[in-house]
Order: sequence, then structure tokens, then C-alpha cells
Amino acid sequence: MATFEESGSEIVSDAEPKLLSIKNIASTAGKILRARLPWAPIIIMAVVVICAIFAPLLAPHDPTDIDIGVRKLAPGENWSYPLGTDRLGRDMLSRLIYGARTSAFISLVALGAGAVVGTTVGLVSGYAGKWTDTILMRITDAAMGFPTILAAMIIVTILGAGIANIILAIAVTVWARFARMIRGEVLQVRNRDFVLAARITGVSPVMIIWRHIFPNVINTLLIILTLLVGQTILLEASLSFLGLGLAPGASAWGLMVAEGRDYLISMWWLSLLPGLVITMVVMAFNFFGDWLRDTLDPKLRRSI
Amino acid sequence: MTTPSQINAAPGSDSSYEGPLAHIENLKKYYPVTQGMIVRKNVGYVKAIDGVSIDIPKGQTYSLVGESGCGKTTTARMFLMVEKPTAGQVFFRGKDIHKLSRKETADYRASVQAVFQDPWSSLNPRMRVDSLIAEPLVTHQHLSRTELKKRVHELLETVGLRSFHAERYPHEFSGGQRQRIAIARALSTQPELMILDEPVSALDVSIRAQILNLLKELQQNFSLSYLLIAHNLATVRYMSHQVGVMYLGKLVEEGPPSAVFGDPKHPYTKALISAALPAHPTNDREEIVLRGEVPSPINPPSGCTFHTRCPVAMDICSTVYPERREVAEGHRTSCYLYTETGTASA
Amino acid sequence: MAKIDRSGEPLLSVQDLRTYFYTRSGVVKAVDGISFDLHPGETLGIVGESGSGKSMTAWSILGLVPQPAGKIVGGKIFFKGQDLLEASPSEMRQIRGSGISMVMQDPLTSLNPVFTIGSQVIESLRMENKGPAAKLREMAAALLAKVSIPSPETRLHAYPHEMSGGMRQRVVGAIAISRSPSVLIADEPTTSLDATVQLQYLKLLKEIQETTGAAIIFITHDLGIVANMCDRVGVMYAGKFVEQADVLPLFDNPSHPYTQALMRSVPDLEVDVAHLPSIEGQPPSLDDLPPGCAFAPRCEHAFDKCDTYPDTFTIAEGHTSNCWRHSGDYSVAD
Amino acid sequence: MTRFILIRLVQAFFTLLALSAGVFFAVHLTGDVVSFLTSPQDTPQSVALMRQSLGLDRPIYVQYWIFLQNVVQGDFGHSWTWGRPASSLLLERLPNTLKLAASGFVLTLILGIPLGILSAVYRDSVFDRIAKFISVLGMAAPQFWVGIMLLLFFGAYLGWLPTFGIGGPTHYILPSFSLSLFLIAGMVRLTRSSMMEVLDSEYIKFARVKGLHERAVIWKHALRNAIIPVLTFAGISLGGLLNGSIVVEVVFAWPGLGRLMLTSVTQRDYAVLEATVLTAGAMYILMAMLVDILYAYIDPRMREE
Repeated sequence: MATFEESGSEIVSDAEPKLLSIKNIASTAGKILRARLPWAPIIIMAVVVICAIFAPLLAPHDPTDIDIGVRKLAPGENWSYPLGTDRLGRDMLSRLIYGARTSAFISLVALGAGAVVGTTVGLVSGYAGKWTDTILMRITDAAMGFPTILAAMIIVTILGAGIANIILAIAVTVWARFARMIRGEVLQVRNRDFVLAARITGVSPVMIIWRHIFPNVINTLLIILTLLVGQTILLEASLSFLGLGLAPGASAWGLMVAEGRDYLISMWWLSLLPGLVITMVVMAFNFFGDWLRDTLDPKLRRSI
Repeated sequence: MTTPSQINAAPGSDSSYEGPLAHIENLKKYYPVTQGMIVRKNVGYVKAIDGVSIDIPKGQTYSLVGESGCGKTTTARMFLMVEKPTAGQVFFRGKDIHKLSRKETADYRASVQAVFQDPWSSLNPRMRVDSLIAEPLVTHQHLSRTELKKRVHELLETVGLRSFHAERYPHEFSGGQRQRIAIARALSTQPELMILDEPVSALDVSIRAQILNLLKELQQNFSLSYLLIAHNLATVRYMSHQVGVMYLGKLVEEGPPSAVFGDPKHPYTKALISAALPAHPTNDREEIVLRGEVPSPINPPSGCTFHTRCPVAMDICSTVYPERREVAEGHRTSCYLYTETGTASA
Repeated sequence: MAKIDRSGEPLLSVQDLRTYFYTRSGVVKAVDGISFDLHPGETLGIVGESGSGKSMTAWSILGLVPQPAGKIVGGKIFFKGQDLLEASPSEMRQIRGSGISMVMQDPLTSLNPVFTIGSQVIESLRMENKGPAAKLREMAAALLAKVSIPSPETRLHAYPHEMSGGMRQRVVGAIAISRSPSVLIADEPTTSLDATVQLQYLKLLKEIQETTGAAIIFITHDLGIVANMCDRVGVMYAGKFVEQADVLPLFDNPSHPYTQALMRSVPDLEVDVAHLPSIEGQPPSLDDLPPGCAFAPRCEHAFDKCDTYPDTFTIAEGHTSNCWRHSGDYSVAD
Repeated sequence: MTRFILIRLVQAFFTLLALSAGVFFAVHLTGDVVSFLTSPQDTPQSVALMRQSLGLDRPIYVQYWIFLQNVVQGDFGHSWTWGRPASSLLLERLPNTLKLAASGFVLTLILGIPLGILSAVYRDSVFDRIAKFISVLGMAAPQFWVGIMLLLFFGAYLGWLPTFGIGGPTHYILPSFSLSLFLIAGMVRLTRSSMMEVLDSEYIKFARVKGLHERAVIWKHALRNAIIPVLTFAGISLGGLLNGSIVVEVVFAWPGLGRLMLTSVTQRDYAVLEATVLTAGAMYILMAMLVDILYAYIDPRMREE
């Protein structure tokens, strides 16, 4: 274990931390399997995914079904509506299950788009350097700092409301985080000798990025992705809370909190439950992301 | 030791060429230093290499020694075609490498390979050993899978590893073994010239001799030429046929190791030798402790760039850079101590 | 080389020191039974490769073993008669800097990047010298001058990143000797320096030793430095000393197969050789040591007895070696 | 250092210009302003007349130039929903948002940084546990929900604190806490890990070798270095503060810029939208610039290019 001899002798001891071994696809899987898995977050994440996919099968009622006969039921009051109903008699549980679908869909698409754009920008910016890098990073900085809700407002003003525009608004700001982090990693990988070795052999820049650089930033990508899921869900919730995207009555957690706000005293569960669900789900993703980062790349600790 | 089958022919490998395998002539590499708030303008140059000429004969080792910032690594990298020289030319088999056709450039890249200092950084941790070793081959030749596999196994054996190592990843190897993998990779296209940039200084002391011996053996078997960059003078003496001593981008002394180390002429070479600590407590060596450190290459001193630290500097040294003189057969130095102007003024 | 008086009490006496690391992959015995004495004015060299435990020996003496994984599990460290392993944290703090000090490998990272050189030197001086700021500044400048830093007054205002590596290492040296410690540990202080600057720095250390009479522990992998700087040498391999001797007997008559092989495998600048005898195999990893002698797998003389760790054999007065070859059994087995 | 500040000023100027162009063109190229001001009954002539009177018949870059000139003079145009100049609305609302953001930011700094440091220095202590709880909860709970729950508990249920609008100091407690919880959580996490990283560094080891008291090691040597990434975060978090203030203003019926912005979106009140977005953006850019300069002051290595 050369790591213990940190201050002792030669470049070897600095260059040889065992972390390096982690940077290997084969051992990534092994590492994840060997480490103690965070079961609670995994179960919560799995429940969300299952709810999102099988919402129609799992939900006991149609979330949009209005039934004045069962309105304003508190949780536990009527067991066919275990989490209660709202003032129109819509089933809370069913709406929450469908809400998972909304959240999962929006986060997934927005994050996916952000990841693709951001990773590409990060790879190109980091590898090309010079003015390409300067320009791309100025844009990235601006996009990263720009408040997402502000961006969403502008987009909604211009393009109108709708799920697609919420996704666009999130993607427009979230890509910058990928770009920043990936670029940082690329800068480090680019200076490693194996990239120089490939260049002097005559390997083309596209192949260098694809075979030598990209595989070495996949861990980082994976980590950012999981760490951002939580934040994306929060953003989506905030946007739907403000009524900036979805039509009233849609099943989205943020929107449900907003609707419940007017009946805080009489029907406390309307706002409490969806908020609790958001908190738990985001917590699960955050925990999992932290765990993944600690397992795969402790050096990233500070950066996100 | 297996002899890998001959696969490619070197560029312009006509038998008529009889000069050195590679040589550079009056090579300069300046990096601009810019300043300015919005509009950036050049305010000077880092003179990384400032007029260096060397010859690398076939099958021999030419070593460059000197302290950090002397330009030895930049000089070596000029052969790797990752940067263009500011002035001067690099020749390989008599041809200017920057004037080669596309096809010739590809052949050149196959004939010149490199081994770097840090084996933890020079192997892509995400690639298996077999694809690492085969990458140069795949880039330059079209071989079938079985041919490739056979070749990789041959190469592994050549560098003292086993064929089952091909299926492993770099992190499963120790420093010395990784350096062997890097050497196998460099050998894959049957190069004629290898750039060795501090190939053992990152390795454990007890491993270094293994790698040095392997490199020597390969040189004999494949009549390879080496351009070796090293700061350890004893290693250089063990490995080389020719030594060049560099200081601030200039070659100050050159010759066979027995001459350069046995009878050094340039005051800087003498100081370097004195700084290489003797291997036995009773060995006494002339002790020359230089003043200060290597000056910045941005604004190098006038005249002989060494005059600011030279214990025997004369007035003339700060005026014009001294000409290169042959002081003995094949032993050259640039110092006023050995020119008529210098001896006259002294 | 000045003769060292070894008749008195040793300044520092390390006895059977053991520092282990408890990691997920097992127990790493970084330091495993190290003993040595250090007398005033003496320079002890600890030679070893990376991972041999030589730096950790230093950190153990200073009471700064990385927490929480590292732990000193056995042994005694006497400094001027006091057992450091029994000392309280505040007693240890008193000893660090004023009794035992250290120069580390990398001068760039051992200085705090956000404070000026002056404030970092003065900070150390202030622990012992009360006085007005101007007087401390003066002392700091004098200290920098002592380590041959040109124009020390202006240098006080510089930040570490504005100085060259050699200058920074001198500053680190100045801070280390600012409170006149009686033991100075130098952990590869010249590894990151150029050859001519290394020579300057080694000269400086010798000068400091001559003027202050401090004892030095020199940790290095470079046999050349050992030959030129040290009075006494301990050769470390896998957490243990395999050979200890005064410098001349060690180089004239290396006894342990590792020492012998190491010396043979290092090229010599004075002579041309056609072939270097190299040591085959790889250095062991400390979390997976073979039973018995750790060098046995690479040793050309290894025989069946090497499966148990060898006793300490005395070759000559003050010269010991841990190898079964020195027992009577070897010739039989051979 | 002066040079550095100058460079940052120039950069900030150009970023602002880019933002103004972005907002202007986005609004004017995509939405036809006139269509909101006129009704289908209006004759084409009167529409054209209106176009002319608003200057909308001129080339877009000329319009932008005029817009810029007006903005520099503090004229953002007329709000057609409020029937007042957008700038007067802005001046009325902006201070409220600034006060809210400032109190949230102060809360972030005075709670986040010390807690982060204490939890790094005393690992596994009670501080560490509080810090972990806050960082886990704060990173996950949506700001609007935290606001609503606080409002429900402290306002409606206990009746201790005012639940909406602006007023005395007590009016600030709930909004600024819901605004800053997320940032406090981020700050705690970042300070903790930054501090832990610095405590591992060579110069900290060397400071201990010198025999420095642990107090000096931590509060002088480590803190000054650990604070550098924290400052960057503070800069980035300003964006988050603006994000959050919109939501929090809605929850607590706070008469600030955020709510104005939101209503201007839903009402398609372009003058107000441009005014608020530009102001929010400018605030962000200027604060980021200040953070950069502060950064250079703390880290001497950054003063050079």
C-alpha cells in the first residue's frame, strides 16, 4: 500500500493511489458489488421507478376521477382511499403514484438531454482547449449561474406552458453542470501520458476522445447524474408549484402541494403528503449519489 | 527472446541512405508569453530550445542530461510531432519530418515511439493490456484478429511478461511491470527510434536495473536507436553512446560518456558531475557548488546563458554566445575557455 | 566527517516501534519493530524504497500518525529520557518544533499558500520569543539569511508560489530550525529539487548541523545521499530494518543480501560497466507479506530457513544484519 | 489587483449586454407585443398606427438600441396590466426582495459555515450529527413545502409568527428560513468536505510539525484555505437565492420582485418581464463579480492571470 508512504520518496507514491484501480470498467462493477449497498435509498428509488412505469396497474383509482361522495376524506378514514381524498374526491394515493410518473419522466428526459449536451460540451471544451474552451466555458458559466426558475419563466412566456417547456427549462440550465464537471475531469485525463502516447502513435482526435478520454470520465458522469436527479425533481416540483408548466388538476407532486395550500387548516394532508414524498425521494437519490461517489471516486467529494 | 516477424518497412528505407538515423538541425522552440487586458500582445518568449543540433546514429543511444527547464524534454518531443518547431528542422532518414506526405507521416509515426516516465499515467486504465499493446498496430496496419493476438503475445514475451497478462488491466500490475507493458506497446510497430523520457526515475530503486537491462537487450536485438532523457548521470553513463548536456535550451557539451563524464570541459558539466553524489563515502570529488538556481527561460541571460552562475565566468561570457568547438575527437563544447577569443582575454 | 560521541545517553532512542494501519483490506504493518539510537550531532540515514515504512517511522516519532487508520501498537520512543508515547498531547506539541522538527518532501505543498513567507516564519518564532512585531520580523529576516536566501527582508513579503522550489525548500528549512530543535528529521528533502540545487541544500543542512549541533535523521531512497550525508545507516525493507551499520562498514562490507543487491544494481558514474546485476521480482506489498523474511522471494541466497523471520546477527561492533546466512545453518543448507 | 478588478468589470459589462440582448430578442422575436394590446375589432390601420407609435415598425436592431438607451435612463417602458411605468413597480418591489435575500444569505453564512467547520473538526460529535441532519433534510425538502409547513405549524397552529406579507422583524423569520434552508444545507456539506480536505494537506501536517497549537492549525491555517471553495459556492448560491425567493414570495405573499416576475409572465406583461428579468440577472452578475474579487483577495495565487 504505497498510499501510506505519502510523504516518502519518489513520484511513485503520489501517482499510485489505489483509487486508480477503481477507474476501470471491470472493477467498477466489482467495487459496487463488494461495497455495502445502501438498501433504504435503493428500495425507495425502485418504488418510484415501479410506480412510474406501472402507474395504471398500481393506482387503486383513476387520479382524475372526481367523486363528490368521497370528498375531503382524511388519511385512514376510508380504507379504499388510504391516504385520503381532496375536495373533489380524487384519491391522494393514486395521484401520488401518477405524480411519480410525471416527476420521473420530466427528470429523466431533462437530465438525459442535459447530460448529452453537457458531456459533449465538456469533452470538446476540455480536449480542444484554447478559444473553443474559453467561449464554451463563458457560456457554461452564464447558464450555470442563471436561476432556473427565471429561465423557465422566460421560456414559458415565449413558448407557453406545457411539459415539454418545463423539460426545456430544466435542460437549459442543467447541462452546464455536466459540462463544467466533465471538462474538469477531461483536463486531468488529457494531461495523462497515455493520451500523449496515443497522439504520437497517430490516433485521431475523435478516437482519442472516444477511446481514451470518455471511458475515463464515465464514473464522474454517473456520479453527477445520480446527484442531480434529486435536484431536478426539486426543480420540477418548484416549477409545477408555481403553475409554470402543468395544467391544474394534473398529477404532479409540486402542483398537489400548491393546490393543498388553500386548504391548509381543513385538509392538512393535501400539502403535507406530496411534500413528504418529494423529500423522501430526493433524499434517497442524494444518499445514493453520495454513496456512489464515495465508492467510485472519493476525490470528487468536494466538487459537486 | 522471440524475434517479431517483419511487418512494415520504414519510410524511405532505401539502402542508399547512410547518414544518422535521425538528426535535428539548429532547432528552436519558443513559446510566446502574452500579456494585456483585452487585446493580448506578445511580451517575450520562453526559449525552450534555442538552436540545438544533434545526431542519433542507428542502433545507438543518445542521451540528453540537464536540470528541469533545460529543454531536454521539449527537444525529445520534437521527434514525436506533437508540436512544430519555431525554427530548424527534424530529419529522419534524411527527410524533413514536417515535409512528409500523409502516407509517409503515418509510416514515420510507426517508426518513432516513446516510453514515458510515469507508468501509472502512460497506460489508459480503462483498456486491457492486449488492446493497449495493439493500439499502435491497429492504427497503422490491418491485421486479422489472430495475427494481432499472436503479435501481442510475442511482444509480451519479448519484454519479459507472460501471454496470460494480455487479458488483464493495468492496475493489476506493479510499476516495473507497467513499464514493461509500455515498452511492449512502443515496440509493437517495430520502431527504429524510441524516445525514452526518464524511463526509470518513477520506479523503485530495486526495479530500475531490470528495466535498464531490458532496454539495452532490446537495443541489441532490434538495433533500436534511443533518445534518452534522464537526470541521473550514472544511468546515462550506463546506457549511452553519446551524451549531450543542456542548459537553458542550449547544448553546452556533447561527446561519448567516457569523455563527457571522465574529462568534462564545460563548467556546467563539471558542476552537474559534482552534484551527482559519489556512490561511496570515501570517494572524493571536486566539489563545485553553484550559486542560485537555473534562471527563467523567459529572459535568459545574455551571451553564454550560464555566465550568471559560472564559477569561472569572464567578461566576454556575457556578450555573445560562444561557438561550439571540438576539444577532442567527437567531444564538443561551447565555452570561451576553449576558444581563442576566450583564452586570449583570460 | 566529525567523530560522533556515542558514549553518553542517546538523544533519541526508538525501541521496537510498531505502527500499523487498519484498513478494509487488512492490517498494514507500515513500521514493524524498528529500533535505533540517535546521539547528539549524529546523522542517521534511513534508506528504503517507497512503501518500506521509512516516512511512517518519522511520523510516529512526531506523534502525527494519520488518524484514524494508523495506530502505534507497540514499542517505546525516548527523547531526552522521556517516553513520547506516554506524553500528553500538549507535551508532544511542546516537543514538536522545539525538540524534534521536520523538513518534508515537497516544499510547494508544505507551505501554506495563502500566507506570506514572513508570517509563516514569524508564527513559528513567536511561540518562543515574545517581543514587538518589528523585532520578530528582524529575527525572521536573519533566519532566512541563515539559510542563504538572498534579500531576505523583501522575501518576507512574498507568497510561496512566487518563489522557486529551491528557495521554498530553504524557507521550510528555516521554519524547521527556527526554534533550534535538537533533532531534525529530513524526509527526502531534495527529491523534488534539481541536482545542483540538491547539492546546495545538502551543504546547507550540514552547515546547520555544524552550527546548531542538531542530530539529523535523513530519510531517503538515494544511496548517494546516504554515502555523503550520514554517519550511521539503517536499511529498511517492508517495515523492518534489515541491516544497520556505520556508513563506512555498510558500504565496504554490505551484509544483508538486499543491501548487497541494491548497491550492485545502482550504476556508478565513475566506471563503465557492460551489465548491471539487477534484483528480480517486485517489492512486496505491505498488506500481503510472506511469512518470514520479506526479501526471501527475491533473494538469490534464500533457503528453507528463510520461512521464519531471521534473528539479528552482529557482523561487527555496531553492524547488524537480519539474515539467516549469518547463522551457522546456511553453509549446511548450501 | 486593480487590473484584475478592471478585467472583471469589463467582463461583467459584456455579460450584462449579452443578457439584455438575449431577453430583448427572445421577447420581441417570438411574441407579437401588439397582438396583446389590440383587440380583433381594431382596424389594420389602427394596428399599424399603434405599431408606429410604439416604434415597432423599425428594424429590430434599432428597437434594441432604443431599448438600451431607455434602460440606461431607467425607463423600461409601460406596464399595460398595472398602468404604470415598469420602473416604478420595480423600485417598489426590489427592496423587499433584497431584504429577504439578504436575511436569507446572512442566515446561510452564520449557520452554514460554522456548522460545517465544527462538524469537520469534531467528526462524529453532536455538531456533526446536527450538520448531517440539516444537510440531508435541507437538500431534499422543497423550499415551498418547507415554507408551507412552517407556516402551518408556527403561524396557523401555534400562532407565534405572522404568516404572510411584510412588516416587522418577525415577518422575516419564516420566509428567510425557508429560503435559506437549502443553501444552509449546501453550505454545511461543502464547508465540511472542504475543511476535511484541507486538514489532510501537507501544509497542515507541517503546521503541526512546527508545534503550533491545534487552535491555530484549524482556525488560521486550515480555515483560510477551506473558505475558498465555500466562497465560490456562495457566489453560485446567489442564483439559488433568486430561484428560491420567487417560490418563497409566493408562499408568504411577499410583495417582492419574484412575485412581480411571476405575474408578469402569466399576464404577458412584457415591459415588467424585461425589467424584472434584467434586474435579477444584473444582480446575479454583479454579485458573482464581487465574489470573484473577494476570492482574489483571499487567495494570493488568483491575483495573477
